[in-house]
Amino acid sequence: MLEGGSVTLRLENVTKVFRTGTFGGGATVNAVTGVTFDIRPGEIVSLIGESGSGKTTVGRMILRLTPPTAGSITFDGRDVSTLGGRGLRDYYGRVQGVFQDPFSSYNPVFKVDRVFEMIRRAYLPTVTGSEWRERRRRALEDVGLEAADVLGKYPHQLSGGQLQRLLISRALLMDIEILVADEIISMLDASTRIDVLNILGDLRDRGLGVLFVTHDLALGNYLSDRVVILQHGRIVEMGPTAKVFANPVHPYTRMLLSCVPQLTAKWDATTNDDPRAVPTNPVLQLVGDDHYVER
Amino acid sequence: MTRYLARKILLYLLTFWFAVTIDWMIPRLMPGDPIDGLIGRIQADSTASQNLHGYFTESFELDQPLWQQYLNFWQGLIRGDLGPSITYVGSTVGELMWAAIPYTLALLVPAIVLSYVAGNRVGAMAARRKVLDNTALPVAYVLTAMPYMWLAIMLVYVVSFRWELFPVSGAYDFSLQPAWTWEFARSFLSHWFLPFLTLFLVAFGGWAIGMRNLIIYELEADYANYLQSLGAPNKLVRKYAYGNAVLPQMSGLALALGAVVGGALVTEIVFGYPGIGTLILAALQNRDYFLLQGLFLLIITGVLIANFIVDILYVIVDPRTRTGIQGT
Amino acid sequence: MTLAVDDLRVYYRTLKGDVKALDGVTFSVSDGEIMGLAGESGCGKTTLGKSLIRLDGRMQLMGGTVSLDGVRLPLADERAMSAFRFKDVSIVPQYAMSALNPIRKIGRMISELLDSRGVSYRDTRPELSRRLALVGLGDEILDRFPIELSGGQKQRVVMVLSTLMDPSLLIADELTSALDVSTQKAVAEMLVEFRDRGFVKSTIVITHDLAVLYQIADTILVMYAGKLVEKAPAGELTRDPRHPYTRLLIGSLPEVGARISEKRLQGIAGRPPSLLDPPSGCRFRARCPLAFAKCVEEPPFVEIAPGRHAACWKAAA
Amino acid sequence: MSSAESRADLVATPEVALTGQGAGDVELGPRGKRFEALHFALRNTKLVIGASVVLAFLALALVGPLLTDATPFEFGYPLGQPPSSEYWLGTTAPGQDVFAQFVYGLRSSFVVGALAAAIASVIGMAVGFVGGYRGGVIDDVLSMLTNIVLVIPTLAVLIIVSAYLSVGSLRSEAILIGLTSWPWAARAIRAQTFSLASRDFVSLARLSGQGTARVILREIAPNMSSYLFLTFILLFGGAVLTAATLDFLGLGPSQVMSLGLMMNTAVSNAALQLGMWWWFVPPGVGITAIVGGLYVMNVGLDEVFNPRLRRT
Repeated sequence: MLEGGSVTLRLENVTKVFRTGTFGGGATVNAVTGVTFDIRPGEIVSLIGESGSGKTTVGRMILRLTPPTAGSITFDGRDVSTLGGRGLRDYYGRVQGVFQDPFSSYNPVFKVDRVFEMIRRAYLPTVTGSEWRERRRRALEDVGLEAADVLGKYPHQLSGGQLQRLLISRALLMDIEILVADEIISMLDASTRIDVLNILGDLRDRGLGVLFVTHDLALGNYLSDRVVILQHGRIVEMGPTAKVFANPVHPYTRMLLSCVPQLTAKWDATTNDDPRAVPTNPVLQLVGDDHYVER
Repeated sequence: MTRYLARKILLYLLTFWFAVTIDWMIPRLMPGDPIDGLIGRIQADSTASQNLHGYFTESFELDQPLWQQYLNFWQGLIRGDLGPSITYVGSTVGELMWAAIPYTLALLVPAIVLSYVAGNRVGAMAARRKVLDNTALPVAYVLTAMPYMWLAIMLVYVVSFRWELFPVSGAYDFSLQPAWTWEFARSFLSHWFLPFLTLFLVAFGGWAIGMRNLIIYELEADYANYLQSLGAPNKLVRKYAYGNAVLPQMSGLALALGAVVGGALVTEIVFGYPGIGTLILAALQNRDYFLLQGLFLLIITGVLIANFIVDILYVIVDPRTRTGIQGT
Repeated sequence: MTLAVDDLRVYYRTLKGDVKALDGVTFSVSDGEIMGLAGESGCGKTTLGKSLIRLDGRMQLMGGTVSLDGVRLPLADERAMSAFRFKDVSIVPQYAMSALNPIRKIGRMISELLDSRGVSYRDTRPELSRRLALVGLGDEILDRFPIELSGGQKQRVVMVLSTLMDPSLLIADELTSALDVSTQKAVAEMLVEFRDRGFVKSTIVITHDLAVLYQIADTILVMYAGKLVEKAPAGELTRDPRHPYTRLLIGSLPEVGARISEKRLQGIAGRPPSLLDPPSGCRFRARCPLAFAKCVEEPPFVEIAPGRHAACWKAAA
Repeated sequence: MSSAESRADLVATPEVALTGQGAGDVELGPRGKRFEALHFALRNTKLVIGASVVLAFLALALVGPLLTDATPFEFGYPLGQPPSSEYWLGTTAPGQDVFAQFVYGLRSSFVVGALAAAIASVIGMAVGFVGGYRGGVIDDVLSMLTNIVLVIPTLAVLIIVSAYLSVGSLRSEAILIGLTSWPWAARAIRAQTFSLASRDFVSLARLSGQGTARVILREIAPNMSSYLFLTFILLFGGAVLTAATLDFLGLGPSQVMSLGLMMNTAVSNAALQLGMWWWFVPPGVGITAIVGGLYVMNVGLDEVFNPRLRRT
């Protein structure tokens, strides 16, 4: 079903400026500036940033829900922003998303099965009844759900964890290569959160590429192969997770790591250098094997 | 803050331009030759209609290209020359309107202000005491549902005819002339009261209902819960709830102006009150198109100015617009 | 002894019957103690926090007593309770970001609140400025409207205001969950400083984040489905949890540094029971790996070691 | 245009509370919500009273004309008779049957009200849905247009337009009213659509290859059905009031009997001086009852759909 390939989702110098006020006359907000990184099937990239860092906007731009102001997002060599009708539909057949609030991701008026029905009409019209049920059962199994427990129910009758798993299985049904998981566990309780993360880990082992958007460094570290740290819409540090967390170089990363509450060690003094200071013309410099820092 | 007002001014200028354009276009939108249509309705005999036709064509300048007509229309407007009146031959539309405005304002301004204040107070109290909620509010529903002209008719019939408490119509005794004398003032007030009461009661109903619901929502707001958790007395919580609820009511006031003005027109007609309403009726009955179009512009301008005044009040009352920062 | 809660029961009236959100809890908090109150959503921790200061909406006191500094709190009596509020027991609410009145300058709101409670704003003003400076806010903040402040600033203003009367019990409800990790640490440490400076005698910190509690709380009380599960000093609870639920809960929290490839953590299967008609006996037994016959009988919340309590037949072992 | 119609913004508050995830709140699914809505609807006094008043007058409008063979404009009845067993609402000064005028007038009020409300709702939904969902320049343009038409007093426009294009039938009067009373509905629906459009299930629908139209009709509209119904009721009430005012000014269709026209003829025939209360009281009672009933129904429904407004 999933096989790692040379396919790459590449973001190059992606920038997003929001205008407030009518006819764009009002103030402008630089949500994302000059973001460049890749996601390949078979790896998990965690995009870490505090609220307002632009991490969700990056996720929405990849999913073509918000148009970038500048820069390009290409998938398998083709620029995503130019895709229309058929092309966009094919893109969504290979790149899908799961959102933060499970209870807002389901139309309260319909049963949860509808999320499956919607994609069946668009992506698997020729699949016969029995084969469809079989594929759906297998997709549910991949996320540890029993069809009988979840199908035919309304969103409020299921737990947040079950709802998020359903959305993942919906994406699996479409044989996708890249999944954008935008803060998918922040609304879940700790005990069910870890199981959802383990599922993402298993899928990565079977060749799925995942962009794991989160504000929680511990979860980002637990799950991802590479990490991208955003501050005010700019990448401040990027590289293999083990390396970056072992010796963080950028002051902002170091400050974040010192503030995360641990269960084993007490908080030490917050690092003194001011994480807010932005260098004059910031550029990402290589400081180690595939380890970049904004200088 | 200035950006907030600048945007509002832009909106009102656009609205004014839009209204003026409608006003200019309507007679020209008429199917067929507008002049024939107009004259046909006046049912004048053939010779009169002949020179009337010339008169209209020339005054509407229909013989000139459209854009020229449009420019002339604006020039006339700026010069304040809205053309002659057919109904009251000899006086211009401007003079007639100038005479009628004070009477309508004398009705409208007190009615709007007092009904707004009273309505909000009663609505706030109704949100608090159940007994009021079950008595005052149903009355408010009935009042706000009542057509202005019908309430006017009932007041005239019951209060003026049957109880003979107030004069039936007009703004002052025929024997008097408008002057700053006590006698005229007393007569004016007694004629003024019933039309004012009509506008006041219907508008009052609307405010009471609106405020009652807004207060209930505000009493559920986070700041209200927080104050109550800190043991603040209900009086303070209600004061804050009222302060916050008044804001949407104020923007509601801007919206309701058009409705109350409409109400004033028909109320004046029932009471024969010499304001803009009576002028409109006369213009309608005599097909006095210049007067009608002039009155239309007057109403639009009046409502726009009133809306702008309410916006300024809103900025004064709501600090958020004053600071100009829409949230961090 | 600052706070003593005895068999407190608070239900929510709903169309389909009573939601037994808080079903008989007994514990105490001594002077100077910061007690963390942890548990997953729907366990009743917020209900407990709210019921100690104000029963709102459809909350109904079904039973149990609460005494503060030896005085019994009239929880059910709204009017009598307001005398205690702010002065003896106070709260930093979950919605602190929107707790300030949007159309009043902050200074004016504080003065009106103090006047309404018969406290002179002029006398309190110097202490207010000192405390604002302590949390990194200048006096000019009193002249600003809430909309002009950042989330972190609003949180700190509410913290200073709620503790201005030096209450003997402060309830801090999800103080840090809405904040960025950098502000979170500053605000959490502020709570400890308020206790050290004697602004508050004892504090209950309500949160789902056990790691934050480990950093600032002296003891941690864990709740599950409206009942108490385990209470112990913070260090002991995190290092050596006795109750199976606590153990599984801590087991599912990844530390910074834990990687899935090295050690795959395990969540807790199933979901908490509905509180409309909760199961008899131990409410965790449906999901508990150690469940056995005796669990049908409700385990009492008893002392299993000096300063440690738990409600599990197997916890004492 | 009635002042109550502009009140609608405030009475039917934009955000219909989809029962949230409060700690003690037991979340109810759509069927559960329907059950709860029905449960409260039947007990909501405001809704029951309002609906019964409106239905009573609707029945009178349907059945009334069958009960009398008199027609509204037909003369030949005794002049100015007070109500009697033979003429239930008496006769007019020039000898017409008031009861016939009243029931036919009621009929035209319901027709104009329903038609105008339908037109205004359709325009309001179109502008509101597109503006709220699309956003960007389209939304700015539509909002600007809505605000412009909103500020202009509808009655002034109606007076000018109907003075020139003499209104011949109920249909054209309803169209006129509908075309000028949609703005506040558009603004309210836009606000509601905007809040729903930001919900994740709308983004998910777009990720499932759904086009804009399908998303609006299948995802957003079903969640607003109760709100749209509230809007329709208020538009209906507003239209009845506006129509009555226009007819009173003599700008409505002159060959069709309407409650406004009744009042107009009563006043111009000095019914007040002659003390013929049975000529001008019924039309006013009719309008006030229909419009008042609709508003009370609306507030009752608002309480059913917004539990917070309910005074439990």
